[in-house]
Amino acid sequence: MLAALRHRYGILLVLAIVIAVLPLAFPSSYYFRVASLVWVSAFAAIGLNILMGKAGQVSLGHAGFFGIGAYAVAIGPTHLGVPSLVALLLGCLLSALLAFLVGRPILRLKGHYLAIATLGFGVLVALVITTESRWTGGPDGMSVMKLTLFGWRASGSDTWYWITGGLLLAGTWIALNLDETPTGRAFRALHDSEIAARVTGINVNRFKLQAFVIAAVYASLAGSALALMNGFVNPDQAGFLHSIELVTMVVLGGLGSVLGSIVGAAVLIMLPQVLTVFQEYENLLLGAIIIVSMIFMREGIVPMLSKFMMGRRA
Amino acid sequence: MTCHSHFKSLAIAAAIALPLSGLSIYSPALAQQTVKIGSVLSVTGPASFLGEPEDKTLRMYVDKINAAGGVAGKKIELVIYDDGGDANKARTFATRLIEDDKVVAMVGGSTTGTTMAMVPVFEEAQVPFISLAGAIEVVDPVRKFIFKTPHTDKMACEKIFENLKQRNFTKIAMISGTDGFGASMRAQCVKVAPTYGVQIIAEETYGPRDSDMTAQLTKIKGVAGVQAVVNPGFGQGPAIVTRNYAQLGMSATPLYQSHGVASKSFIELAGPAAEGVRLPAAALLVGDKLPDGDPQKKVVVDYKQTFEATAKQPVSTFGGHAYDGLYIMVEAMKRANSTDAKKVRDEIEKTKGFVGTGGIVTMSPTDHLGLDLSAFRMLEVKGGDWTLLPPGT
Amino acid sequence: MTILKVDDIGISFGGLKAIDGVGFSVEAGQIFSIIGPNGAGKTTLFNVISGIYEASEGRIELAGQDVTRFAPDVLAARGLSRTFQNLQIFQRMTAIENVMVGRHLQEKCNLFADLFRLPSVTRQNKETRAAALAFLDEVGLRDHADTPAGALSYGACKRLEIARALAAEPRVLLLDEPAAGCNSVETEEIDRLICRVAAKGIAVVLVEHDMKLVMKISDRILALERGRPLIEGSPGEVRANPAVLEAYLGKHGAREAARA
Amino acid sequence: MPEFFQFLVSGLTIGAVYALVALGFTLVYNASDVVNFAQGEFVMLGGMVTVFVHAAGVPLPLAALVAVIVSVVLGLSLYWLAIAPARGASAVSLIIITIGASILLRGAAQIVFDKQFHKLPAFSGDTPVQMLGAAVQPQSFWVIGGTAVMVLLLYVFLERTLLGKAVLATSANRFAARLVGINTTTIMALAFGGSAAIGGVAGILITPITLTSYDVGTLLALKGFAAAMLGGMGNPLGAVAGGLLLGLLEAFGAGYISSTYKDAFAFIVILAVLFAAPQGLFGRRTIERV
Repeated sequence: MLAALRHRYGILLVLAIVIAVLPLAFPSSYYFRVASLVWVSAFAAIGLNILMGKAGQVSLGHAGFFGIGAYAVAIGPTHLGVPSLVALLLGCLLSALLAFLVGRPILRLKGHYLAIATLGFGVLVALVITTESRWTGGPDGMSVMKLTLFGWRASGSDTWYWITGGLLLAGTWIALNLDETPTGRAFRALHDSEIAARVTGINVNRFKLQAFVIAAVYASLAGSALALMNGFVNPDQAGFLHSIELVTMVVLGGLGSVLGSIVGAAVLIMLPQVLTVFQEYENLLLGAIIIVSMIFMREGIVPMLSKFMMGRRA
Repeated sequence: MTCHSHFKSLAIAAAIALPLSGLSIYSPALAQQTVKIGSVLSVTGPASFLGEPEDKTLRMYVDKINAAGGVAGKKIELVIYDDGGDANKARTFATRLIEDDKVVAMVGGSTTGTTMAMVPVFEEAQVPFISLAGAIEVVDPVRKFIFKTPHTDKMACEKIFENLKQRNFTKIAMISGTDGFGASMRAQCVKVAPTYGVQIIAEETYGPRDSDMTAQLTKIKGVAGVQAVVNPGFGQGPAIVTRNYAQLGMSATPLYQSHGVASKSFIELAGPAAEGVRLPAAALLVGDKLPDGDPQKKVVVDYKQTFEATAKQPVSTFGGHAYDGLYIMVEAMKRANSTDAKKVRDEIEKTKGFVGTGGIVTMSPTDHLGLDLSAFRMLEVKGGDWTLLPPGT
Repeated sequence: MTILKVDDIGISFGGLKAIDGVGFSVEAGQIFSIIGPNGAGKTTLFNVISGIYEASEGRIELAGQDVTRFAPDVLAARGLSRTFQNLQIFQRMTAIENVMVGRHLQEKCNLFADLFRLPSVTRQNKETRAAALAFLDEVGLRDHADTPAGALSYGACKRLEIARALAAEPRVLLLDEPAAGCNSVETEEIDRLICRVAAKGIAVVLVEHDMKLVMKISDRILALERGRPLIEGSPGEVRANPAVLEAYLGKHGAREAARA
Repeated sequence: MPEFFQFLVSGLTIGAVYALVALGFTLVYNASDVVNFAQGEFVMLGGMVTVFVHAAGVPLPLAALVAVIVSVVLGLSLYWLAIAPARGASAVSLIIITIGASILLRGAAQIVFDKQFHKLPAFSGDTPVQMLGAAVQPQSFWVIGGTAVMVLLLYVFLERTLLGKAVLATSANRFAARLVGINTTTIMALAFGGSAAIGGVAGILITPITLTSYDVGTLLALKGFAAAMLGGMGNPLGAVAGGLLLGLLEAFGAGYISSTYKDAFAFIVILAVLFAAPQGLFGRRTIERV
């Protein structure tokens, strides 16, 4: 068993078991809803982690792509008569294309300048979504047609639990795949030393762009999934605060750790649900928890825990 | 992969399982003796000035009702969640109310965005939901289990345009907030303007957090022939618009605000600049100035006193909407002598002549709001307070 | 055969000429050293040759083709590889992964194949790993293959950088102070390593402060002073040149050295 | 032409606010490399504390002083309790900590104060001054003038005092600064306290115009950060220029083009500037040393 866990399929297996077994402990379908939210956010966070954790490029505007995915499945079927799944793919394509076009100039920037440029991009996307209300329903958002596959309608919290769980498994698989490949190594190389990566023949701009596009497609897919699951979309999903939330998930869980993104998403989605008992102290506690965990687990929850476990075994 | 991935996996399993199982501690207890009414409000976030008075009102009056013996022989248990103005969160809390708290009814939904996100949940679960959101789309088209108490933004536009017509104004300018409330009302106004022979000759917008609207107002000032300016918006925006309006010396042109600013704090924030501003609002704001014969007088004066004494802040029509929603719900339960969701729904729909803070409500299978234009009063700010505008001026 | 030809190169920062009129050429299999006191512009020269800085004037030829102002990755693809004076290893990767990155140009890199890790990717990965292991062996780090690079000693990191540069199978290898911070045993190892590399026909351009090492292994030496060429010649010629001594030790020191 | 001046004044007033927030960002960034997203919360604190202390019967100037002191204390606490213990954490981790701090401060403010909007009386009355055809609120002069004074004070402090030089030295090279005996920890705490003071003063100056509530900080932090980046992170004059430019862009954008897309112009210009000058308008060009 232990030996099997060294392999990336070991992680996938455990994740699959968790997804499969968790519902046994659910007293009501509200838990399906929360877990599905975790899976969707984790999916987006994993993508962003490829950009931030692997390739070392920050994006404070990633919710923009999330919003594009979400509005694609809203606008496609409603205004253009495109089936949901096709709209979802078109959303991915649009996100990828936009990431490609915007990424070329943006990714030349470094550090905080990259942060503000991506932030600006995200704000622009959210602004367009809020303003063009003829298409998007404006600030109150619009409803989304249910996903229909060969006559079968995807609805109900449990159905979406399995759909998003499957999506998460696929997303995890792909992210883990990258690790031991030339592309994955190029990402990590340019993160550690851009200059050394360049002199070893890595076209740094090309790989940054690839990571940006991958992360954009992940976010777009997650956005589409959430919109289809909720049956509605609104501009908040493309907003600055959602971008920050995604980044926090990645960093809190652990930069560069695929499992970390899942844990980070789980923490940030579930915390507000748990903290409701504290009523008006909710935000105060949320802030305090974020600060304390970043101080004591500065590399993120998962890397810190695994280091702790390794230390104990040694 | 390194060998410690095993622990990573364990950690994630634990991280997910523990808090979730922790949540189930709050599973329903004593469900027989109480009736659970749920609420999801924007107590924090950009719409907190809606959610906060609503939250306070609900708590205040549920205590009162319980002290008086409850409803249908049961005490009310109120479950309130704060969505922070986030529609996605509201949706999750709606599911939680239905699936986990197993509420039999819902009074809440501070904004149109959060309400629309929650509507499918209650429709599907067949639980009656009285929304506190403004936009007309909540009850148009009519959905079986969805009701609302505030006047629609369309009605606000109509009320304003009616007044414009009386003053023979036909050319107006609009400056709207780009938040949900402002954008929705703006759209409704644009739609009904032709019916009243009103022409919108200039249009500007401002963001929900903007702190200076002189640029937009200067542009409107530069347009010839503007006879009045209408400002659909809520929050602090209209107060700043009003102040900038006076600063630019535009006060000679009448300024109309919407029911989105219907609270004394608007006058406080806008200061002397608010003098002469008109707006459509519920009777609540002018309770003590209503003639004694007014059927609403007792209700609004009582509510105002109760709210201001407990909450220590000026009364707003927003809290009033929650009051109306709660009592429409409770009275329906009383009439049904049951807390069965479907029976309660049927009784809500039969609400007739209910005197609330927002007006006199008479619902029907085709009208889940039950208010008409008469529920709105046209007010003007005079001497730092709301005054009732005599009909025909 | 001349493989690298640098012709009258110059670069200035904010009006200050850091390099001015430097030119030399290196043959395949030759060890060509560049010496000079601190601030003479040796590293800057390397940065210009490897494309990190853009030359303001002059011309660089690689295997007979003009490569002036080419980007570093393009130069790498044409067979130019280098190490850094201040370590630039990939800290968060293991030693062998560092060298595998060095094989980047030898690998087929297809995003979609990588995302789904097709069988061809796994196969290639095995090959790359084997090759990388051979290069680690070459620099004596085989036993540390799976050690995180951040945990390696300074000397080991230096050798790891050389292994990574060699993994690209370059025609020209620029080594920036490979022996800095190494003890005499390690220095000797590096000395042998450089000679082995040159013997394979790779042109080695070396910047090094350890004069014993330089004099011992260099075929030709270029001495720089304040960004200008001082003299170019065989180790014997350079050693005998009073201007070099003076540049290194000052006028007084040079007299002392001559007397000694 | 009166329109032009009206837009100009409006832009300068809002721009001065952005400039002050950007200045706070810059001061902290220079001393500690931390991008402090809680900067906007100090502006909120300055306004809210003044409002509530003033409402309790304390004269306005005294209330303002209390507000600045509260801001500074919280700024120092932020450094000692959250930033200093996380020494050595990566830049993103530190940013997340400051985001956590901003959530915490907002959460505390909504409990300690309330969730209503509040205003302060304008310092010199509400009667607009007519200038070149534009109607200007007297408070605008306070905001613009206050910003100028703060910039000047900061300049004198940095250039003319030993402590200020120590701040500059720390920002140039923290390691070297420590070597020459500068207590960099104190310098960083000073920077956090200073930026909190700037934020607090900004909050007091602008509340009569913009009103305040517990959650005004988020947007101000966003705009202030944008302004700091536009000017070039780390350069105080750049921060001021960036802030003013951002304010002017918004005002003229809303006035001459479209109010709906006014926020878009600001960010489009930021993107355009960064594409042309990746270090911002006045940022230092760094040459990569390898």
